[in-house]
Amino acid sequence: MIDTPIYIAGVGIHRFGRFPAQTLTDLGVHAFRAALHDAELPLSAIQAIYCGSVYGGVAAGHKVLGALGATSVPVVNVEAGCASGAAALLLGTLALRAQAYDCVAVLGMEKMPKGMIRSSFFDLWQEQAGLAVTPAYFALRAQQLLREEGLDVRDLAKIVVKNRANGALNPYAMFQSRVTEEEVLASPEVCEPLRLWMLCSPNEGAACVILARKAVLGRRKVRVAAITLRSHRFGNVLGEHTPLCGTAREVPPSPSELAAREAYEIAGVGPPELDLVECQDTDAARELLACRELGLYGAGECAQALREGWFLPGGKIPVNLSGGLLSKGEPLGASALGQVVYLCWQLQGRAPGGGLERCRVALAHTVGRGANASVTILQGE
Amino acid sequence: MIDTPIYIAGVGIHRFGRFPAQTLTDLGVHAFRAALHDAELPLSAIQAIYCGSVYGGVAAGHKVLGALGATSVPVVNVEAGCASGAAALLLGTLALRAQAYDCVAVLGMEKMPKGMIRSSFFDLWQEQAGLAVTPAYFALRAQQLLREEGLDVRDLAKIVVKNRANGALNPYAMFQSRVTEEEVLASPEVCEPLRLWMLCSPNEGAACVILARKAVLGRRKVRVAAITLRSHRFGNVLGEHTPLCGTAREVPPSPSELAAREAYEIAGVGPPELDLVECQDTDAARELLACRELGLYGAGECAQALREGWFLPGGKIPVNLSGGLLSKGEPLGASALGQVVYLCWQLQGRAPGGGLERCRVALAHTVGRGANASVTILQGE
Amino acid sequence: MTSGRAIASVGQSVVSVVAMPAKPVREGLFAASSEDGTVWLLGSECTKCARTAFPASELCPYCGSDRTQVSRLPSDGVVELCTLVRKSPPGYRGPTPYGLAVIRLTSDLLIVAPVETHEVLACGTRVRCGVREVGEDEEGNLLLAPCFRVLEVQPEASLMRVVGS
Amino acid sequence: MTSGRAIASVGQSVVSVVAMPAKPVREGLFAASSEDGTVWLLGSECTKCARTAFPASELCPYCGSDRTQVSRLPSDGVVELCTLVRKSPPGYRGPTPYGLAVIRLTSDLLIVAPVETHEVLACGTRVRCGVREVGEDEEGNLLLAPCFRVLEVQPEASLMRVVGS
Ligand SMILES: [Zn+2]
Ligand SMILES: [Zn+2]
Repeated sequence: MIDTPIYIAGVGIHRFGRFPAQTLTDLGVHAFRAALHDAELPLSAIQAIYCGSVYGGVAAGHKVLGALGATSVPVVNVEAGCASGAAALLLGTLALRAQAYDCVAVLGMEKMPKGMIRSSFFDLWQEQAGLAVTPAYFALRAQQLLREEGLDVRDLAKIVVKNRANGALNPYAMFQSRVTEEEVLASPEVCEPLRLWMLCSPNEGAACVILARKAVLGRRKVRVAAITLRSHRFGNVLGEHTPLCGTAREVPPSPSELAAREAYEIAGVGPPELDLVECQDTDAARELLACRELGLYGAGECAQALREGWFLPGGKIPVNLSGGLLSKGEPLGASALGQVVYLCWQLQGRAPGGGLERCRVALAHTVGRGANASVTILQGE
Repeated sequence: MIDTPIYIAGVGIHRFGRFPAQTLTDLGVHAFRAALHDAELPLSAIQAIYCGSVYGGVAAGHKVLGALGATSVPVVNVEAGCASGAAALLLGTLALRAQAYDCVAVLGMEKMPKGMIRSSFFDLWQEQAGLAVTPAYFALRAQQLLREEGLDVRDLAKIVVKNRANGALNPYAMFQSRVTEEEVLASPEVCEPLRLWMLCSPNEGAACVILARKAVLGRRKVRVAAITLRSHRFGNVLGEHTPLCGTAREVPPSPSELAAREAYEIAGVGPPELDLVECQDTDAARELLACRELGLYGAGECAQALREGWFLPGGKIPVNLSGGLLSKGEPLGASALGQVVYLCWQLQGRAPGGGLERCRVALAHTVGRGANASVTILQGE
Repeated sequence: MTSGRAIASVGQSVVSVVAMPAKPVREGLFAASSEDGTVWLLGSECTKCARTAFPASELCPYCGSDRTQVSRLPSDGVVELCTLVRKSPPGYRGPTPYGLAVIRLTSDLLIVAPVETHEVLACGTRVRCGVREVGEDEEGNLLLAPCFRVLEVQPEASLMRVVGS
Repeated sequence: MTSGRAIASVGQSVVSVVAMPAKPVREGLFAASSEDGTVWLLGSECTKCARTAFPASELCPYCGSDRTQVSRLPSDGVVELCTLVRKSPPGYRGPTPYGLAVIRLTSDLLIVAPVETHEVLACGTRVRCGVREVGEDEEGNLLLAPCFRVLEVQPEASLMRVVGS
């Protein structure tokens, strides 16, 4: 691959939450303008736009550009499930590497319906057969992890406690309040072992990242060291592609594992070099599974990692210091870029709610329907 | 831009039409397999997939890969209105130019609802106000063209006669029968001056193009000489972004004009070098407008061009020799790649229904909602 | 739309004058005089590039500037191009047929708008902005949308009622 | 799915034994014996990589080969993991609650399938494939979908009727 450095010139975000008075376009315009302002760039500097969204409908990104002032640049709307924003980031990065442009905007945005989403992912017959029940698949995956790592449901509650405590410090999170282990365990049971508060909420929001081949002067440079996107191999009965069968032996590597391996190789770093990780905590167990897939702990090592507080703020490798999806909620198309925006702030020492003392290398991870998994590694220079 | 040559390694198509027994995934699988077969490549050679679709829903391309045999490569679903397939082609080309991959598949597919589509493009209030009436905008644009070029409705009928005669020779077209000028004029009036047969039908189909950095041996090389995508500037009251206002003077260049200029510059060719053009004949007048935007005739020169048969088979520059959308119908996501597949066949002297004697440089054009316009220039070597 | 707030005070005047609860299909789309029934579409003028956009928007769609202000467009214009909509398009519950026309307002701005007519209007036909009823919303409010009328024809009673004469 | 044709003859046997018109939610999803009511899920075996997929597919999802053939999966298995679905998910019109489980079939294939239960089943619980009624389609056909039953529990009358005992 052509390895010209790609820099983040500016970032912007619209808080994640529920905003009945705002259209999807409004959310996107807000994040886009914030990013332009952050980059101190006029709209005319943007030579192409990649817009990640799952439920945005026809011409979602075009409507944002139209509202900002139509400049006739190429606009491509991108869907890759929970990794939509990351897929848009990948496309933007490759276009810059190909030297087709000097500066592009990568936008992610979503306005999700409330409650259980009737995804177009499932076929009609799967719905009819009672198989289109997303949280049950999360629950089965959680059970498997608990069994494999010798954990129990209290460990899951503790993840929620950690992430909500982190989120309490993040003004862009949907929930900005702490919860206790007992409250989490007492929240309504969704699918054994998952309680309601252990699941993230689909919601609304937008995030924008402006990429450029030259770094902005006068601010700490942040480079996209790697961005990878992978889909699935067949055989894992609990894979994110929601299969109905799998093999008992020879389970293939997951999309997250594949994306992580590739990203570490491209960036030339590994888990020991990471100062901060934002990963897909769609549910509390998913965070722990993601940490394993990303190599933050070895198989069978999770109980020890939790006992020793590796992933807490101030721990060996803080995970979801932003509050994660459990605090922010998950606006599908915006989610991955929301992570990138937060990591960029941390790398530049300007994170709201307090930054890490040392932050040089940070990783963002998403995984979901498709299957899709993305890993982004950012590096401060 | 990094200018490594990008070759078409293989092409495949699922006939355009209506196929109630086939799912969208079935159509995509068919075209994808046909392209792999054409390229004499195994699925494992494909390192990334770009899938253009407008109404495909969540994970459309992923489902195709899942059905083909999941290989874990990145899959990105792409929406850019009528230019969705071309946008996917642009992304694939840029990824190859960035040398991220050696070989990628670009898929376009659609399964359109019948009749007038309730597009998510329009806002609720526009629907309520009676403004969400797509053919009326086509009609106003047609009237403007007729006035500017001194044509009448018979000239539009003649375009339909030409394209349907071309389509009668194309086994992949939806309609494979000739029509007469009188029949076209006698078809039901939709919106003055457009009759039903002057409008293309939204339908179903799929097309796939495999791109590679090395050409396939033993067959005439076809190179993607340029692929451009542009959106709109504001001010044209009849622009494809369907605005409600515009300026009376200083009308900005259209997305098609912008995309064409850029493509000619990149490819280093102009209208005189073109041997064949496939363009967006959503309605009969749109073809003539497209020809002007692409520079195939000068403003005010249309009547002469028609009189002298420039765009007929055997004319100066045959337009929509495949039959165009008027014969093929328009499966939005597949449409642009359907053009590319056909042009590739022509450039390689293997077009069904008879090829051109000389075909070295060919151009494909789409334009539609967003606004989006794409221009692809293919060159035989 | 965030631009709604700035122009609500103008846009709401049309609502205040009708007996049955009524509202525009979009807040801030048009204004009406409670005295003589004049209807104005509401656009936005950009103080940077001096161009006018319709509907009004907070950011200028021509140049992107955020220095825009809501303004009344001229009520009168002439038909430039006109076609006829015979069947109700998706989501539309008003009367058919009607014309959809490109109208050149007296300010020279071109707009696309519905026109009350049963046939295609000739280029040059003089028209004036009015409103028409296009169904009800979920809360039982009468929905009003702009619709131009050919100047020679007398305004219809129903429209008179709506715009408050 | 194009694979439906090859297996329709097997899949339809379940329909022939019920009084009221009934059909599987997906053609070729399962087969049933008209003699003893045994129900088999239908998978596909790949002659190239020798792996089994469920539901059956024309192309092997593991290796992409088109050399696959429809095969009956074993009816019996044990629960590996199980959770409880309390509320009807979108589009589902069958009974609740029910279990959703990862089941290890005797062939060692793992499948995800509904299980008739009101509580979470322990790992190792022996189950057998059956079908359940999950509403009707637009033409009034009873829709049938696979559902495993815990082996120790007697089959319910409604299911007996459906599978033809
Ligand atoms: Zn302006
Ligand atoms: Zn196989």
